Amino acid sequence: MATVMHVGLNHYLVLSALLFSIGVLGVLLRKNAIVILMSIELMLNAVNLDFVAFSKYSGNIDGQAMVFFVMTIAAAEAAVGLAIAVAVFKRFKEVNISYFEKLKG
Amino acid sequence: MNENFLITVLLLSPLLGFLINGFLVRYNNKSHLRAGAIATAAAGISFFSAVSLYFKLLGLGAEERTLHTVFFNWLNIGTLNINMGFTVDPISTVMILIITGVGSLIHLYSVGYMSHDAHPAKFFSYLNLFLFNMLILVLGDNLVLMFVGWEGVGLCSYLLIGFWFDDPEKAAAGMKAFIVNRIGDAGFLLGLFTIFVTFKSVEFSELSKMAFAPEVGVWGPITLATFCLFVGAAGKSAQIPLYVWLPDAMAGPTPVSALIHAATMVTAGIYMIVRLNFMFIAAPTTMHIVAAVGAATALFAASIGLLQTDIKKILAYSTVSQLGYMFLGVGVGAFGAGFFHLMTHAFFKALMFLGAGSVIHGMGGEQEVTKMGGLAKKMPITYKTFLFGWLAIIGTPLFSGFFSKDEILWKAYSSPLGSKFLWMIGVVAAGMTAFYMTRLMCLAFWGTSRVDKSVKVHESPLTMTLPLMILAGLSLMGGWVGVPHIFGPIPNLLEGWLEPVVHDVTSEGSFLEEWMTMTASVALAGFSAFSAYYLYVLNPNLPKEWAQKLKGLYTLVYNKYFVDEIYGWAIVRPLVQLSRGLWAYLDVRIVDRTTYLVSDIVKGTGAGLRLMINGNVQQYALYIVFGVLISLAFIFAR
Amino acid sequence: MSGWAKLWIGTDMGNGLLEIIVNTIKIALIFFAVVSTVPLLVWVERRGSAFMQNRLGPNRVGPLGLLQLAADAVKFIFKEPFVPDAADKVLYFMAPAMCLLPAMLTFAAIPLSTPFTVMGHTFKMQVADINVGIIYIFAVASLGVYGILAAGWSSANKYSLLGALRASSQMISYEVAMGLSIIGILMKYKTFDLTKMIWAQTGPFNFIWQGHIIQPLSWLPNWGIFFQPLAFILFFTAGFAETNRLPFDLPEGEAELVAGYHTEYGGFKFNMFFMGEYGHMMTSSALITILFFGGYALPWSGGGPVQVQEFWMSHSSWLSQVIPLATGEAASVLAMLTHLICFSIKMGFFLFVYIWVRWTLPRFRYDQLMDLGWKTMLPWSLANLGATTALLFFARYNPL
Amino acid sequence: MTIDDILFHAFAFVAVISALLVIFNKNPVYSALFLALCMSVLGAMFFTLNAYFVAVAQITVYAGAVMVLFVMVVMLFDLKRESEEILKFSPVTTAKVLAAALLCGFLVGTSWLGVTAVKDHLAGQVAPGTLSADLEKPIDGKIPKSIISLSAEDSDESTIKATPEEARELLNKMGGNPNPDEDLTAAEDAKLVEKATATESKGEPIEEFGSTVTLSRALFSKFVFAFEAVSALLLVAIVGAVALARSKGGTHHVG
Repeated sequence: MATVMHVGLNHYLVLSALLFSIGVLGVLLRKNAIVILMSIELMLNAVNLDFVAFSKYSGNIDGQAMVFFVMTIAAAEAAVGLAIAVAVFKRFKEVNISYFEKLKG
Repeated sequence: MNENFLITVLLLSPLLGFLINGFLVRYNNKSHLRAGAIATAAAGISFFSAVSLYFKLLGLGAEERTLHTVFFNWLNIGTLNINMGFTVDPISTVMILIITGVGSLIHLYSVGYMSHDAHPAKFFSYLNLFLFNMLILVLGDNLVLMFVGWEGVGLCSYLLIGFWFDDPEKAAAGMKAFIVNRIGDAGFLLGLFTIFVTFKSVEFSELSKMAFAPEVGVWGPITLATFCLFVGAAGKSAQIPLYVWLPDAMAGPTPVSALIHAATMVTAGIYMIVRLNFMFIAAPTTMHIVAAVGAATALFAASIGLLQTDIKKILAYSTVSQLGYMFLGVGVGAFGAGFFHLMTHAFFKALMFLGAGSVIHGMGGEQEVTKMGGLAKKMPITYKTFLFGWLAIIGTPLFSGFFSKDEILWKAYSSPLGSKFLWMIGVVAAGMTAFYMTRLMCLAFWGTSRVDKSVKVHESPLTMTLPLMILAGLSLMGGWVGVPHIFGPIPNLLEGWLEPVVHDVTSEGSFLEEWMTMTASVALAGFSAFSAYYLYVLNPNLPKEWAQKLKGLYTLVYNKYFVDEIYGWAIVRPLVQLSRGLWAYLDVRIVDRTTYLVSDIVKGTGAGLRLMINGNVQQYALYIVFGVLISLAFIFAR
Repeated sequence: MSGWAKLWIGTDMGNGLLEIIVNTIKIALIFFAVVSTVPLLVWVERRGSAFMQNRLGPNRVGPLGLLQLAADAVKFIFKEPFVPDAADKVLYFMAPAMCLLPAMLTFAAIPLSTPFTVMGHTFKMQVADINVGIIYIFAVASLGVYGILAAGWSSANKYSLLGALRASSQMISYEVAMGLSIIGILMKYKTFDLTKMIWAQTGPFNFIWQGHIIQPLSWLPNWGIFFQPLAFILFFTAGFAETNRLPFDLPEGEAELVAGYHTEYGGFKFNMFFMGEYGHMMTSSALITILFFGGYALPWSGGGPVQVQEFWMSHSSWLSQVIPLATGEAASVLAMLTHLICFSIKMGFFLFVYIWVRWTLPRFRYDQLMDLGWKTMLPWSLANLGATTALLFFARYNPL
Repeated sequence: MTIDDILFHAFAFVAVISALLVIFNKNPVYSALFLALCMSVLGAMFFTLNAYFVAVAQITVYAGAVMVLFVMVVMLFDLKRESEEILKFSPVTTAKVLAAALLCGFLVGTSWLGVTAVKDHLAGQVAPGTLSADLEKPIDGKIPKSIISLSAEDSDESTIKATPEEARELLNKMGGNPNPDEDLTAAEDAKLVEKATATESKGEPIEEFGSTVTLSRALFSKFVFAFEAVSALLLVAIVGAVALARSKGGTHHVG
């Protein structure tokens, strides 16, 4: 019990794995495009946690720098993703992912 | 200035000229003065660097006269290591002086000659590109780099022969030159491969350090390599059986004929053999072949030249014949003599081509000698300079051609690799040369005028006559650097210059024999020249009567022995038919079917897989997850 | 010892129980301090606005109308809780708390005074000493948007939603200008730590030029505003927009949106929004004080207990008799009290300026507001940042 | 059980629950708010991992900006509760859930066992506390070899080699330890080593690990190209988002 409760690197990794898997499940299951985007953000956050934990436990600052880049890219992704969602919403009055199938050539 | 800089300028100046004229000047720009000024300046700068390099070399000791520079490492694959390196040594110095010097004069000449052309910038850019490639060819310190230049000049030759590609005949002449040259280049490449496989090196400096034991027999690697290289040389330098392209190449503008097809490119084969003299010397079989082919070409081409009526064709066959001389020279081991003739020939043949160009220019495009005559008065400068060329080529004593030709003939007579038979052929060819050249003079410049009334004959402008005058001077004096020993204690400068790098076969022969052979050839040449004068000036009707009497022989020679027709019938036609057959059966029935089968399989697979790609993004995400799972499973299963 | 206490003390948990208790007390104190300052501010606002408008304001209940505050509080608490029928109940109830919480959390990082020592224990006048204090405050303040959005959306009222969207886009827009405006001064202080910033502003005006300390105008205090006046103006203006106060109170513009995002709120829930707004105002004033006006430090003076003693001895004749007696712990307590007073005065001034401006300036139009934020303040912030960077570079302020 | 442990478990619990609520809540507004909560909690967790600046940036950027954007969009669209069941039974849904579960199993398994295995593998040479203090944990289950070798190669030699004695010496040199003669316990030793190796490997003994200074040094020297590239990406994203979302004729277009 003591070893399980005593926090080490693996705890962070397991938490990250759980969050990541939840994100994957969200991407697979939800029909709402915006919620799918949120799930992707969740996955990115899980990875961020990994980076920071490794950074701490290896004493190397590079992990934190990576988090920075992940965050920036996530922000850009959210901006563009939401813009697309807005465009789709304007057209179909709903943001169901199945409407994206209609976007062909 | 250090040599790296000079070599860089030497090489890059024409390249820069090419780039400026080729890309910065508009295609339809008709300003021949501007394009010509740029190109001539580029060639002039290059010539200046060449002269500087020559003096730099002169300042060094006889054995150290090699400047080497490496720009960068070009290829490094396995044991093959090729640098972009350039060597300036006595041989290449002479070559770059000829190339840039004669080249500059011809550029200058072209400014006048191309003044009425629609695309002068294109023409001058090609000329500059040719100079650049030719310099790479002669300066490259290894066979591969030489091959780069070799192909580059071939390309420029093609482009310039077909410069007026609106005329299908001229375009076809360009293609012919290109294709025949490819056959030779294949030989060159095979030789290159053989050398690399056998000696693990393609660098001249390394190859020359290897001691080659003379090789007897036919199948030794050196013999094989040198033979293959000679095939390449025969293609580039228009020897039997690959000479057919050169006469057709006269379709190009006359300055091109002078620069590429007389003075420089066609001598690349000779240059290559002289460059690799240490290797050819070790392959006597090849040397015999070289000498035999050279002699045969000299005689054969000269005989065709006897009856030609197109002024440029006469000069073209003359070039082929003179090239044959050079091969005869190098073939009997007289590399220095062959190289000497290369140099003098560059002067007087360039002069004669340019003179012919001047005549054509003055006649408004007329090339048939039968429609000329009596031009001496109308075009005095052209006539006088042409006269120098004529005197040089027929071997008038003290003119440049005399020294070089007689040295070759003497070496053919006396060298251990030569024979009296080869000498005989050479002398006969020399006689024929004197005959047809005199005939040309008679028909074009002497005698009565047969010029059409409508043509206003005029002398050419100064930009054209100035190069003629300079070259005339060179035709007279160019030979004085290689005066043979029998004329007393005058030093043979060229021999001394080339000695460190070129190893001639020592010939045996007495003083008396040398005098006798020389007298014989000069006498024969003189007799032929006089008979030509007799036939075409004094009794202009006699040749026609003789042609009637010997109708069969006349037809045969007039039609160039039907060589082109034989090639067409024996090689080209079967090839075309074979290709047709392969297309109809192999390609359509087997290759196409196979490719269709493959494409059908791919299309079928795609049609099947397309069912997976239905636009449902979440399904795609599921595939990604599956992929990740499979990769993870692999990691764990290991 | 009870089980819980054993758990806390038996582990290597900092200094154990004492720290927990002290922190809890601090949290409670700060919370109540903020909450109880709000009525005071309301009173100041009402009385002040009245005087500005040449009227009297609340003056009947208690002396100077001070007990009016208590009456108001009682009214807020005992009002009937009213919930719109179409509202999203959970969020409707959570929104006021979501608004108040960030205000409190930000104030937790503000250092109010120097630490003091009593009986061998040193206490910081700050709930959380965070070494990235300033950006922590920015981060937490940016969470305040959720409360407003939740309130606006859950009310199921068009005015509310529009007000909420206005408020949140306004806050996000001005956050950018606000954050950028202070980067210049942060570069000057070379820290994110608020306490270190205060210490960097002690003493007379001086700066480093090419490795030399230069004191050209030693009659000025070494405050940030003299180095970055433009940053102060920008930050101060953005502060109005962040707190949604006039002239930037578009989200609750009563002429257009009834009352914005809290249209449907009443009673104590409304009171919590109100407290959140005043909390933001206090944090904002505190930040201005710390960034530009030397924080709790006495002007011209150093920040240590000795300097405080010197200050009192030179400024007060009767205290100069008593002060020398204060040594050790007593001196630190004295310094703490002095600094707390100093801080309160400075912060109070800016709180008053907030109120003053509210009753002086008219409201902006919404597009004017956005133009001001994006097209005026953002470029000026960037220009200020660039100029400061260049200046610090050429001054070789931060040799590497 | 230290306070850090308690904090971790509390945070982890909140994070996982809110993450689950993000995907299983039918109301997108709640999803977004729960995601914001999850991110804030992760940001708080970064504080405990000495990543102060990153923590604050996480809260500012994710919770303060990105998620606000989400919430605003969702509210502006006025998306209602979804009527469709999220976990409707169908073969595809089953496959999706199974795949996600399998992925979760793999990842959790590797995270837990893999790192423990690495630690045990290195236990002979590793000073306590460099990777984790949790060295006594027994291995159960199969150890994937690739992970051991991969991690063993990756682990930086310099972070492993410092012994407690060296670490103490180093810290004394840089004035980190106020009482050099004090007898330290093993746990304190481990902490010292961690601190010393972390700072030593960066070659900057003055700054604390995870401080803004060290992070910005890395960002503006080692990663400066990535930094610039990312800024360019942001610009492109802004332009793209504006171009995508604006209606014809701009925002003030009538009709």
